[in-house]
Amino acid sequence: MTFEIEVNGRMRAVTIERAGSMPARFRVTVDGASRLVDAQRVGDFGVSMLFPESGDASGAVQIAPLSGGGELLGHIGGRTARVVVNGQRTRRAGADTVAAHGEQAIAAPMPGRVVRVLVGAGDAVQARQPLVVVEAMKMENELRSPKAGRVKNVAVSAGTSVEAGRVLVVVE
Amino acid sequence: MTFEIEVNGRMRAVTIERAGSMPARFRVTVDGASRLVDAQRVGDFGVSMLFPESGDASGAVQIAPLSGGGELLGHIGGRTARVVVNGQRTRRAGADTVAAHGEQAIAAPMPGRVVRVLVGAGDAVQARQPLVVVEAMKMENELRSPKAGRVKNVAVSAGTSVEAGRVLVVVE
Amino acid sequence: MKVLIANRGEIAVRIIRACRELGLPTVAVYSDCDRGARHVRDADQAVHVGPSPAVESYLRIDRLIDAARRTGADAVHPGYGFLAENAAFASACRDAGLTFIGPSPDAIALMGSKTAARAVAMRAGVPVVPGTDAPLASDTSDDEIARAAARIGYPVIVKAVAGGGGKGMRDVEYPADLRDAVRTARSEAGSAFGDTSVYLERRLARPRHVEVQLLGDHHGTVIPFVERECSIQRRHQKVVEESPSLAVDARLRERITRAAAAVAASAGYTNAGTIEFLLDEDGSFYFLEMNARLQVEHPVTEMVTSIDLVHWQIRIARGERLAIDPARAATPQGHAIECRIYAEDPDEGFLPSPGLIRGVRAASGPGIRNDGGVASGYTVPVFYDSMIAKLIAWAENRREAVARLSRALAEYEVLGIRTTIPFFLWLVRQQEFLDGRFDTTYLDRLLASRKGESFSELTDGDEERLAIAAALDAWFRATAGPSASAPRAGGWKSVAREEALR
Amino acid sequence: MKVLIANRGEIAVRIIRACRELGLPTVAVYSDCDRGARHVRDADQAVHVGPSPAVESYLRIDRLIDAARRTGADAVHPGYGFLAENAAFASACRDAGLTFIGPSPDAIALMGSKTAARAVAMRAGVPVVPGTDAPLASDTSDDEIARAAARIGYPVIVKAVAGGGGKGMRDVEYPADLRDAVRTARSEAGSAFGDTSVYLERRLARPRHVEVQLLGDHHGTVIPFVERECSIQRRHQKVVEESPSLAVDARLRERITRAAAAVAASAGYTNAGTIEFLLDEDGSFYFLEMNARLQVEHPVTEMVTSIDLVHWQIRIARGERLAIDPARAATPQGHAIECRIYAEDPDEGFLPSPGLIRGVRAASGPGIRNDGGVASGYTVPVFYDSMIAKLIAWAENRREAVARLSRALAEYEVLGIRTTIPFFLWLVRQQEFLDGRFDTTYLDRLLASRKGESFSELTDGDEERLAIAAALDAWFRATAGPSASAPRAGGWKSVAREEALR
Repeated sequence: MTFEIEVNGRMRAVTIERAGSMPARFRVTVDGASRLVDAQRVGDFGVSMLFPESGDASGAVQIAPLSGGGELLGHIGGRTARVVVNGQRTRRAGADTVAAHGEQAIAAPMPGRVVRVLVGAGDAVQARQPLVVVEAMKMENELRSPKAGRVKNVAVSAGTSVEAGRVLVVVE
Repeated sequence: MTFEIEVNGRMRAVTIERAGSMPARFRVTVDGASRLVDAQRVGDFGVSMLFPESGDASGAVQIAPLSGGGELLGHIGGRTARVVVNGQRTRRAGADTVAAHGEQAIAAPMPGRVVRVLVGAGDAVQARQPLVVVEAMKMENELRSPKAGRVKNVAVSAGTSVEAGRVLVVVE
Repeated sequence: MKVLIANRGEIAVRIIRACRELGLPTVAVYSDCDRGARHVRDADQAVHVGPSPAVESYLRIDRLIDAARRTGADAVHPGYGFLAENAAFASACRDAGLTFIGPSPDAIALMGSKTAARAVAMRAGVPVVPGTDAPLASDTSDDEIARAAARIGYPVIVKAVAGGGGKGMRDVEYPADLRDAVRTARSEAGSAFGDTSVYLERRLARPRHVEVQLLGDHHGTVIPFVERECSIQRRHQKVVEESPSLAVDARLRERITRAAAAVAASAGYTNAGTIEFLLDEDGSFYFLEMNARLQVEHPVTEMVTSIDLVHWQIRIARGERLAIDPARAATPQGHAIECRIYAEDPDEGFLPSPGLIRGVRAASGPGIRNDGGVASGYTVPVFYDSMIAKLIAWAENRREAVARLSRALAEYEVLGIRTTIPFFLWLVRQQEFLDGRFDTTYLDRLLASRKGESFSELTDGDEERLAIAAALDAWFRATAGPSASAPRAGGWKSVAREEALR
Repeated sequence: MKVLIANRGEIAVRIIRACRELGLPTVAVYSDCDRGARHVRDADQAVHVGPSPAVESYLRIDRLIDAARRTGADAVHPGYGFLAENAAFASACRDAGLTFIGPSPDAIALMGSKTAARAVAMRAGVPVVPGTDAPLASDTSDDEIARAAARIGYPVIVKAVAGGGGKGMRDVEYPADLRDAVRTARSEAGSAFGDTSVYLERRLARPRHVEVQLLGDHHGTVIPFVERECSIQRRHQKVVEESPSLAVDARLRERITRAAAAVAASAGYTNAGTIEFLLDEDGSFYFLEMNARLQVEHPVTEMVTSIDLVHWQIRIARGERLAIDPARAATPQGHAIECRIYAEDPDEGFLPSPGLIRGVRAASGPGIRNDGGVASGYTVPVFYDSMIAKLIAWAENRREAVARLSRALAEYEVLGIRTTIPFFLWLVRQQEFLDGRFDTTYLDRLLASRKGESFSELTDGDEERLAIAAALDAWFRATAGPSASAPRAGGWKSVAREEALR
């Protein structure tokens, strides 16, 4: 079975096959390079891996869906990375400068109140330039542009209360 | 909806009805006595209850299936009690002296090795009298009679390795 | 004594624990969205006090007093935040015959107002940072404010008089930005504290934030504790605290703790409180403000002194005399560091990341304390501060404490939401942090110098492991593999429905 | 230094943590049933060493040495149990060029043999309990054994020469029971330690079990620590340990720690070890045995001295000098108590309760340390000791430590299996325990006096709450109620299959 796995924006083709008759052994091929993996599910979201051909290295990973969007987040040693399996999950706007092409809608990540709108339709913006400030969870949060481009339209004004997912600004 | 709930061997008829239009409010009737309960599921097995008519008392309970047998164990403040819902779960032999009537099979609770058999067929035994010693998890464990009665038969001898659930002795 | 805890989250849980240990029953309060929260489950009683927005629940004095009356509580612990430094609340408790576990209403009014507190410090002979002596009333003209700022000298900071935790606070580098800064600070202060008053203060160049915890009883004894170092701040919000401070030696400790005690004594202060100072590179220190309450970072003091501050808050409120050796309180044993773990995405500018927590494995083991307010199955609501836990590491010295903290952060798992754990793992590897070479501007400067890289510094090998694990995870789900597989969002409900149909 | 941990469970996790804190990479070993265990996940590398039975895996010296060779480990930590006190293993490590993090093979052989250790103690001028001076060889005739027992005087205890943790130990009240007791002790000892040798010892009437932790470096320094009180035992197995002992005052502490250090010094002992004593009501104490390893209960010592024993084990093995103030090691700061949490059903005679853990919320917060080896989703196997975690509470004094322990036990949740938590909650409410009036026979007598009542003392109100909660739980499952509902066993797989079909 082959999966298209995207981690931090980089795509890898990962093929999983059972290795012989041993129950937990897999032959895993990543972009053509093959290795033996001893894998076991641990708990609801954990995968414990051992690499017999790489000095018996141990790798413990959790792959859990993020609340709300259904995005997957991979956890390894306290650090995290977004994971997309077979392109099923839509990428979150603004999170990835490499892959942010075309028209991008900047949506409210949670319910809140628009405190300030920092750009107007037609403005040229840089990647990571703040566009809108939304107050939520008692803090003001800047929403930034995922790419360099031009503001196509601004859908809210200061003082508006917004629900999660509401499109605030579109950058093209 | 009415449930027959057995806790520590005592049966109660518990009726659950929604109370008015409030989402988490229930009218709960236990053996005829009715009370209002504000109830919410928390996590996989937790139930958080508030009792508005009893000084807003808070009760946090976990009702989780025991590994293996499918028995339910209720947890409250670090203490536990066996719970049976609608008689669906078979009672574990030997655990309840009150309800232990009729023929009782004493089974191995886990894989192990029979170290000693302390009774023979036909022996009279007292409730909680040790019948068989099984070594498991590096300790010798005495399996006791669930009731006073007579040993009907002994199905194993010292040295036998047994699987979980294997009947060792029957007391009638 | 039955204690109503007028708060939520980790601090409510921490206070319930203290009450349990002292054999005292507890009453929790909750808003709509906190019905399933841990403090509600852990308390003996729990009273609903209103809708989710804090102004309609946790900030409603009338409802809190009523909750105490209904449940027969005779004492109230305010925690921190919300009404902890609200003199009207302390008064209302007193008027309702409830013991307020904190300072007197007068002391709160005095020290809770940042401007009045500055006057107290000056009277006690403790230097203060240059600033406006009185709050700027809401009708103060822009011109007047501009003149005050010019008098103090730029850069200035606009601060909420009732402030705390970096809320209602704005840096102003240039005169042109002053008006907007005052306006946003007022608006934030209003929604956070219900008070829009602000004042101005000169911003020092590279100060450290060093603070002194105090306890005062009702018999005239005030005991200051070894200092806490809280210079690691993001936008004026503390994110890492430790004790002792590398910048404070025994002599300076003697001077700064004595100054703190003098301010508290001159305010007639009782119960727990903290005097915050700015410490300049030359060793001179300035009174900044007093926090008339228990603080988020109190555990680091507890860990280096082995004194339980919340137990003492309750004992002081019951009229007990402070039976603490002052030398023990002022002498650190080892070193403790705390990280505030937030439900925030550090890689998205620390955007809040509320939602359902699908799994928690808190760090534990030797030298680790975890003060948490959440558990698996709990939902982090969007309405409040997003701190979900505090992780504190203790060891014999700072180097070992950092190593232990690092170990604990790597084993801390929170699934379902984003947290600041990856940020802390990154921070504890920065050379300046390891060397203790930082001031309150350090973290913001460091963050500003970054170019959007993830705090989760993954090697190619790690990325590949994640990719392999994700593929295996998908394979297990597709084949219901070797051991029990887990449901995705939505799966649980369908199982439940399936069961219902049987 | 790369450290292979020749153990499993909580102690393997605890050692991995110490290595992480010291910056050392780790290698775990595992048997078939431990493939998914936490120590395997937490280590940097992990090597399979055989089938589930310990004699085919964790006790296989050849495979452990080979695992170290394969992974480039250059040091071995044996933990406790398994091969920790096996001189042949320590020798094999040395011969393979591996640093054994523990005493020398000679010291293990000397002190690991309970009979040889008694001789060492006598030579050091420390009194021993009357008993056989040499092991009873496996071909010793029943008559000879009976004569030895008669010489010592009944009641006697049959003990495994290689014993520990109550295994291979039998009380004998009457001569008629001696033969069977020797037989079962030998059989248990054989399967637990691979050595069937036993010896006899007089059983004192009402002794306390008090023990002294030691560290010895390779430069001739031996430092004894404040005593541990371990009299709360079930069938010779410690279940609660604390430090300090209420029965030991400063003068007795001085004498007993000096005696312990004398025994260790005369054995040329290095690294961590413990001298166990029986303490009579009159204050006289007798050498019982030496544990030539780290002990389960080492955290209570760590908590009252703030000294990390596992760090020091590693540092000693690296050749460092002990840089510990002896006065600090011997002076308790506050009080610590540990409960060993087992996967056992206390209401069924402590029958093991292995299986899948469906949820864990470990106790935490101020003064609490949790050393665990499991997590949600982990399966407790049937092949080993059933201890899943150690809960340790620290406070200023014993009364507060017990209150805190009680608070922590009540918040500790382990779902899916039975544990001894309800037993401990019951125990910490017994008056003799609260008063500290107990000896090694206390718990067994107390348990024998019970008539099958559950340790979970539930009021009618609690039972009714459980009944209501169970009905609500069933209702939620039937209606897929207000919030996410949970799957029962088997549910997960069907979800996964459903997903696969999409």
